[in-house]
Amino acid sequence: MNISVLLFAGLRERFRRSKMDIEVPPGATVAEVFGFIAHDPEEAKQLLRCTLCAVNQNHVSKDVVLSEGDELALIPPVAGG
Amino acid sequence: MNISVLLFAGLRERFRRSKMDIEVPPGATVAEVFGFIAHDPEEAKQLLRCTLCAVNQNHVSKDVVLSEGDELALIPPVAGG
Amino acid sequence: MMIHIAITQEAIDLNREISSSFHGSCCGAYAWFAGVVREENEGQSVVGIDYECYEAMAKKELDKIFSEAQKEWGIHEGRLIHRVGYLKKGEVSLFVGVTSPHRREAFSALQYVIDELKKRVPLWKKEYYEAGHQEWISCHHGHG
Amino acid sequence: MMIHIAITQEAIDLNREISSSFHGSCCGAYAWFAGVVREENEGQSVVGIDYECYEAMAKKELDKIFSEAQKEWGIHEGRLIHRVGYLKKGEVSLFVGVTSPHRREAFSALQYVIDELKKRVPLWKKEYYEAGHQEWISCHHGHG
Repeated sequence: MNISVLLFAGLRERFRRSKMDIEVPPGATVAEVFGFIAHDPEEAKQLLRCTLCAVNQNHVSKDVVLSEGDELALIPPVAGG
Repeated sequence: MNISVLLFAGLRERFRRSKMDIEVPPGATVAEVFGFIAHDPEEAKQLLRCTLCAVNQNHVSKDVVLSEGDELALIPPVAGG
Repeated sequence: MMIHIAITQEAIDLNREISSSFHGSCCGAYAWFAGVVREENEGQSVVGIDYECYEAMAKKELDKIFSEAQKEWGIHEGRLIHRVGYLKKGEVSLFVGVTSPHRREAFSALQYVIDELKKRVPLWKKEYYEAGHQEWISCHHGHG
Repeated sequence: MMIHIAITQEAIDLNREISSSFHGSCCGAYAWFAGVVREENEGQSVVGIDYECYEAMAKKELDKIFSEAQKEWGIHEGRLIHRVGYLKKGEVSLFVGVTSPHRREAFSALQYVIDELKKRVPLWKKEYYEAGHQEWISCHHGHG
């Protein structure tokens, strides 16, 4: 199934894009997406640790199962104001 | 000796003036002034209880001795803002 | 520290006060407060408030209060203007502005200045009610 | 409760924000805050900050934050505008205004909104230093 991954700030710079449209197996969880986008397992682990996630603009835990067409936002530590 | 007494808010209304120039005996204290301006001893006591005092724009305790030409302000409970 | 204190009979112009208090990139935090004559106080309809002030002493006391705030929180600038005379409901009676590098200090100082003003500064207010009567208010019934 | 939330690329006009947030005699207390790009952060000279935002989610989250503040302190009106894009030092990044019958509630709500914004709202900033380098800031190094 197809999902969109939104990237911001340092993550956007690291991956040199603000959005990735990727295909993942049906039943994939948020956590599993990190394995698909990271360059290696070490990076996937590090990203998992310090990134919050939102699906369709709602915060979710990383064991949530994704659905076709979901918009997954990877949210590095915030700092508005 | 001569002193000025400044009256504000409810006190100004009660005495129908904002300033009294009065003569008091040399060595008079702030507390004693209440006896001179009140209509009766009961009023003097009540005023003493709920009024703060400043001499020449500095807060003072009521046993302070006054000097010729002092400006004594009687300050009812404040409420700015 | 720059301190601007004024007691005025004239209407307080919020835009002018904000513009005057805003400048410089030394400070990350600007906190402002305006107190307004409310149409209601403790269940009574208010039409206006008469403010009275012992001006010379009020200014001295406000100066002290800002110095205390500066010592405690290191604010860069403080501005306070209090209107006196008769104000209709909806009019601004008080404007306070505080500037500081970080927001926590600005908020603490701003609240301190207003709290102390209500406790220590020789300012009085008499409320006029729609029902026709009037009443001197002490700070324990404060509206702001 | 009226809530106005905006994310904008354009310069924040303080006078316009103040004027828009001021009205009515239902409220005795108006509290405002502006956050400004400081010329210095943790010992480094800052020339500017680039703000980035996940706008749709930021607005949702800010809406929730104001609702929480309303529930807790009964504020009458809330207004927040956050600028995004590149801001030079001295420019306003954030304006927040809160209106309530009494000042304590206004101050508590105002501080809550800003604290929560810094913790929960998907906004990021990258500081540009005079020395030439840049750095993404997380809220633990927050400047406001």
